[in-house]
Amino acid sequence: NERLAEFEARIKRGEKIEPGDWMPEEYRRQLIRMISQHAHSEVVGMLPEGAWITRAPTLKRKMILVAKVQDEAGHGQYLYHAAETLGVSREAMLEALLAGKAKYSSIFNYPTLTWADIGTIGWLVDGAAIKNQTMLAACSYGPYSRAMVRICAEETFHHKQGKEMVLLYAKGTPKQRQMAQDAINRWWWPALMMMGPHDQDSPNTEVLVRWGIKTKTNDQVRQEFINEHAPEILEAGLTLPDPDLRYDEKTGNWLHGPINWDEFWQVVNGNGPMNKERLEARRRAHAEGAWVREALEAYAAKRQRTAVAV
Amino acid sequence: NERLAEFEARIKRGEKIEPGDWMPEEYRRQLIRMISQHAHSEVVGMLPEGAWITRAPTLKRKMILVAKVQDEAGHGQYLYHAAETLGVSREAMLEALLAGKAKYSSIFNYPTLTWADIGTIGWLVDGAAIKNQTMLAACSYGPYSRAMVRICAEETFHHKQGKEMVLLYAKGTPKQRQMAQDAINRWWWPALMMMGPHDQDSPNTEVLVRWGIKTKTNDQVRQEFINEHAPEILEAGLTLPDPDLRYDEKTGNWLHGPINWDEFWQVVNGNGPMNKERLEARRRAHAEGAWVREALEAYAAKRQRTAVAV
Amino acid sequence: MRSEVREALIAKLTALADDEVILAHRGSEWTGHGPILEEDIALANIVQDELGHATLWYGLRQQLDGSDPDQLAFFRDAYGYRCCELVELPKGDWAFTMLRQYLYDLYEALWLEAAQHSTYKPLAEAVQKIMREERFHLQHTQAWVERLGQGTDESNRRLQQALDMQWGYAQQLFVPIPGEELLVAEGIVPDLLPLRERWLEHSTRHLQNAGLKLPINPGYQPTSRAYHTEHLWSILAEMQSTARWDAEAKVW
Amino acid sequence: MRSEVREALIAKLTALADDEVILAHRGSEWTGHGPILEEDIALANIVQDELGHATLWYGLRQQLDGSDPDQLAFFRDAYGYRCCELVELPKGDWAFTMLRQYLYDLYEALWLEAAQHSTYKPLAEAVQKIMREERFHLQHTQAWVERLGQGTDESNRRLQQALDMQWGYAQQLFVPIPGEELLVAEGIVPDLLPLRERWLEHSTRHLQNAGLKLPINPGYQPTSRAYHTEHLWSILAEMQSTARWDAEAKVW
Repeated sequence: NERLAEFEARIKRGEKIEPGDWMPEEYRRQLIRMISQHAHSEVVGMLPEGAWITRAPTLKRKMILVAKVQDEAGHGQYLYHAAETLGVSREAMLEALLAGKAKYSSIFNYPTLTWADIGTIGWLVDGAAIKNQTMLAACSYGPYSRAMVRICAEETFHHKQGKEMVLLYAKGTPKQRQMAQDAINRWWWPALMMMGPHDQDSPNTEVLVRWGIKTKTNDQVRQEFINEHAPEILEAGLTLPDPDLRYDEKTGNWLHGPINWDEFWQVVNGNGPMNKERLEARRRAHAEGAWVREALEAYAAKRQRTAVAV
Repeated sequence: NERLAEFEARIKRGEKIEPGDWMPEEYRRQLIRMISQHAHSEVVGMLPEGAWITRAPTLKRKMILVAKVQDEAGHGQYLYHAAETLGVSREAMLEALLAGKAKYSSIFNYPTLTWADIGTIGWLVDGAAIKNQTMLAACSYGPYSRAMVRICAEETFHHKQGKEMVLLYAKGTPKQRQMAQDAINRWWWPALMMMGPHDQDSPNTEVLVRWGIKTKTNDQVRQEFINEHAPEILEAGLTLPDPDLRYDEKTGNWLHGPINWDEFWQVVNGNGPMNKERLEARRRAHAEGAWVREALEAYAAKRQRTAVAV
Repeated sequence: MRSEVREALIAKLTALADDEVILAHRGSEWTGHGPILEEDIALANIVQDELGHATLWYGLRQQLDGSDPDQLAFFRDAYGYRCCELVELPKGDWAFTMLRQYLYDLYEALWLEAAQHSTYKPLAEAVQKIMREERFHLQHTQAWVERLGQGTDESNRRLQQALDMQWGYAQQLFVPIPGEELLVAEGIVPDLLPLRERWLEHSTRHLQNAGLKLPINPGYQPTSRAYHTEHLWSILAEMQSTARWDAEAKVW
Repeated sequence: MRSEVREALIAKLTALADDEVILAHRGSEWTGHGPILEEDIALANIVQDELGHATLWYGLRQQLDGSDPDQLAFFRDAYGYRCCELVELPKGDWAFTMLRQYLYDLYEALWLEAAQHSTYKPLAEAVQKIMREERFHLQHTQAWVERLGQGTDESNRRLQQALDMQWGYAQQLFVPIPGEELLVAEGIVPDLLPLRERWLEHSTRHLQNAGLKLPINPGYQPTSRAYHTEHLWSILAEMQSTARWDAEAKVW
C-alpha cells in the first residue's frame, strides 16, 4: 500500500498529520478512541473535585478549585473539538459515554473523601496525567498534539497547586497531616494504574508507537512519574503505601512493588467504587438538561425565522 | 324550621351530633372548613419541625422529634377521617390544599431557623393549639370532639417536652440562651395570632358558639394562653418581645400590647415568609408520590383480579 | 473477657450502631415528604426504632468502655464512623428507599434471630428487646417491594434501577469486621457466612417473585468499613451541625 | 470617618460580601451538572468572580476593623450572616438559577455603576476593578432569560414559576441596612431607592420581552438581613465543614 507507506514516512519525518490528510482507518479509530476517552475523562473528572467546591476551607482555595474544575471543562471542550476533526460528533461521543460504551480514566471512579483529596488529585493524578500528556504533545496527529500542549500548560499549574497543598498539610496540624497521609494512601496506587497495563499486557502500544501517537510505553511513563513523585512525597515526611518501594542505585529508578491489576480491571470493567454513581450523575445532568437544550434550539429556530422574515 | 329547632335543642342539652344525624348545611360547611383546615395544619406542620430531625443534637432529642412529627401525621389522619364523616373525601381536601384554596394554620408559614425553634414550637405553638383544642374537645360534633380529646392528650405531651427544652436552654450556655431567646422573640407574636382575629373582627364566632362548635371566643382563648405562658417564660429568665406586656392585678390577666394584624393578614393571604415554600413542598411531595400511588392501585387491582379468578 | 475480644466487640457494636444512625438519617429525610400520609407514619416508626437500636448498641459499648453514645454519634468524623456504604447513599426515590430498607431489614432480622443465642448476655437481652420491631419492619418493606415490583411498569423499572445500584453495596453487610472471627468463636455474634446464604436465598426469591431481574452483576462491593462514600462527610456535617455549634453545651 | 459611619460601612461591606459568598455557593452546586459543557464553564466564571467580589468587600472591611475574611466566611454562624434571603434559596432547576442570577446581576451592575463615584476611595477603586466582570455576567444571564422565556412552553413555564417564587425575595436587595442612610448622606454608597426604580424598569421590560407575565404579587418580601430562610443553617454546615473540622489549623 503506497499511501500507507507515504503516511508512515511522513510520521517518521516528524510531520504532523492534519484533519484533511489521508490516514489509515485504524489510525483514525485509535485516535477517536483515545481522544474521546480523554475528553470524557475531563468531563467526568469534574465530578470528584467539583463536589468539594462547596466545602473548600478558605475563599482562596475555593476560587482556585472552581478555576481548576473550569479548566477541566475547557479541556473537555478542546478535546471534543479535536476528536470532531476526525469525523465524529460530540453528540455521538456523549451518547457512547452515557450508554456506558465509552471509557474514561478509571481514576475518577474513586471517591473524594476529604479535602486533602483535592490536593492529592492535583499532585498525583494531574502529575500522572501530565507525564502522559507531555508524551502525547509530541504525537503525530496535529489537533491532538496542539490540544495537549495547551492542556499541559494548565495541568502543570494544577499540579503545582496540588503539591503545594499537600506539602502544606504534611507540615500542618496533626489532623491536617492525617488527612494528607490518608489521601496519599488512597490515591497512590490508582495513580500508578493511570498509565495502563504493563507493556507486555498492552496490545495497542506497538501500533500506537509506530504511528507516533504514543512516543513512550506505559511502563516508561509510569517510571517517570514514580521517579519524580516518590522522593518528593517521602521528603515531605509522608509515607507511601508500597512496602517494596525502593531506590535502585544502578538504574536511578524508584522501583515499585506489584500493582494490583485485578483491582485495575475491576474498575475498568465498571466495578470501581464510583463507576455507577459517576455515570448516573452524568446521565442525570444530561436528562435534566434536556429541556434546556430543547429551549435553546427552539429559540434559535425562532430567531432564524425572524431574521429571514426581515 | 322544626328540625333546626330540635337540632339546636339537642346541642343545648349537651348532646353530641353524630354523622348520620340531621344537621344544617351551614353547620356541616363550617365543620368541614374547620376540620379540614385543622387536618392540613397538622400535615403542613410536619415540615418546619421535620426539617430539624436530621440536625437534632442528641439521639434522644432526635427520637423525640421523630415521634412528635409522627404524631402530627397521625393527627392529620384522624382529622381527615373526622371530616370524611361529613361527606367530603380526603382527596378533595388535599386537592383544595394543593390548589392553594384551603387554609392551614398560618403559624407554619414561619421558618424554623435554629434548633431552639423546635422547643419553642412545642411550648408556644402546641401550647396555643392545646388551648384551642381543649375548647374544641367540648364541641357539639361527636367525631371532631373525640378526635380533639385524643389529640389533646398527645399535644400536652409535646407541650411539656417543648417547655422542658426551652427551660433547659434558658439556663444553659450563653449560646444556648441566645438561641432560646431568639426563638421566643420570633415565635411569641405568631403564637398569639394563632387564635385568630379579635372577637369583634371574627364574623364566624357567633354562629359557631351558638351551635356549640366553639365554646369560647378567640380573645378568651388567647387570654388563657398568655396567662399561662407569659409568667413561665419570664420566670425562666427570658424576655418577651412585647414592651406593653403587664400583669393586671384587677382581672388577674396578663395584658398584651397591640397585635400586628397587618402581618397576620399578610400571612393568611399567602404572603408569609414560608407560604410559597410550604405549598411548594407539599405539591412536590404529592407530584413525586404520584407514581407510587399509581403502583399501589395497579397492584391492588391485580390482586383483586387474582382473588376473583381463584 | 480477653482484651482482644473486648476490642473486637466494641468495634462490632460501633458498626451496628453506626449503620442504624446513618440509615435513620436517610429515612428521616422523608419526613413530611412521603407519597402517602400513612407512609410518613410508618417510616417515622422505622426511623425511631433504628435510633432506638443505635442507642442500645452504643449503650452496650458504653458498658464496655464508658464512651458516651452522643459523643460517638455527634462528635466523631468520617474517619471514625464505621457504617457500611449502603446506608450512606442518598435517599433517592421511594423505590430506592423501600428497597434499601428491605435489604437491610432482612439482614437485620436474620442477624437478630441468630444473635439471640449470644453467649454475651447483655447482647442477647438487647436482641430480645428489638427482634419483634425488626420483624414488623421487614414485613412492611417486604410488602412494599412486592407492590412496587408488581405495580406498574414505571414502579418496576424504578425498583429494578434501585436494585442494580444497591445490590453490590448490600453485600458489605456480610463482610466481617477485623477481629469478628474472635467474637464468632466465642459465640458472641453469629457467623455472617451462613446468614449471607440465607439472606441471598430469601431476598432472591422475594425479589424475583416481585418481578425483578436477578442475578445482578454486583459491581463494586465495599470490603472495609474504614472507607466510605463521598456522601458521609456531608451527612455528618448536617447531622452534627447543632451539637457542634455549641460544643460547650453539657446538655441538649 | 465618624464611628457610626464606620460601623455602618462595616455592616454594608459584610452584607455585600455575604450575598456573594452564598450566591457563589449555590452556583457552585452546579459544577459538573450543567445542561451543556459550555455552561459549566460560564457559571464557573461567574462563581469565581463572585468569590473575588466577596474577597474584595471583606478586604475593605479588614482595612477598617482588621477582621480576617476567612474567619468571617467560615466561622460565622447563621446569626452573624447578613446575606439576603434570595441567595439562600435552593439551587432549583436551570431556569431558577439563571433567573436568580439575572435579577441579582442587574441589581449589582446598577449598584456598581452608581458606586463608582463613591466618596470612599477604596470602595470606588474596588468598584472600578469589578464593573466590567459584572457587565459580562449581566449580558450572559440576560440572554438566558430571553432564550428560556422565548424557547419552549416548558422553558417559559419553568422561568415563570421561578419568577413567581423569586420576585418578592429580590425586592430585599433594595432594603437598606440599618445605618445605610448615613453612608448615603456621605456619598459612600448609592441610595437604593432610585436604583430600585431603574432595576424595576429594566427587569420588567426585559422579562416581559422574554414573554413572562408581570406584574406579580410579590408575596413575602424580607425586610431584615438579620433573618434568613430555613436553608442558611444547612448551607453553612456544609460550607464550613472543612474549615471547622480542624479549627486549630492556621493555614489551609
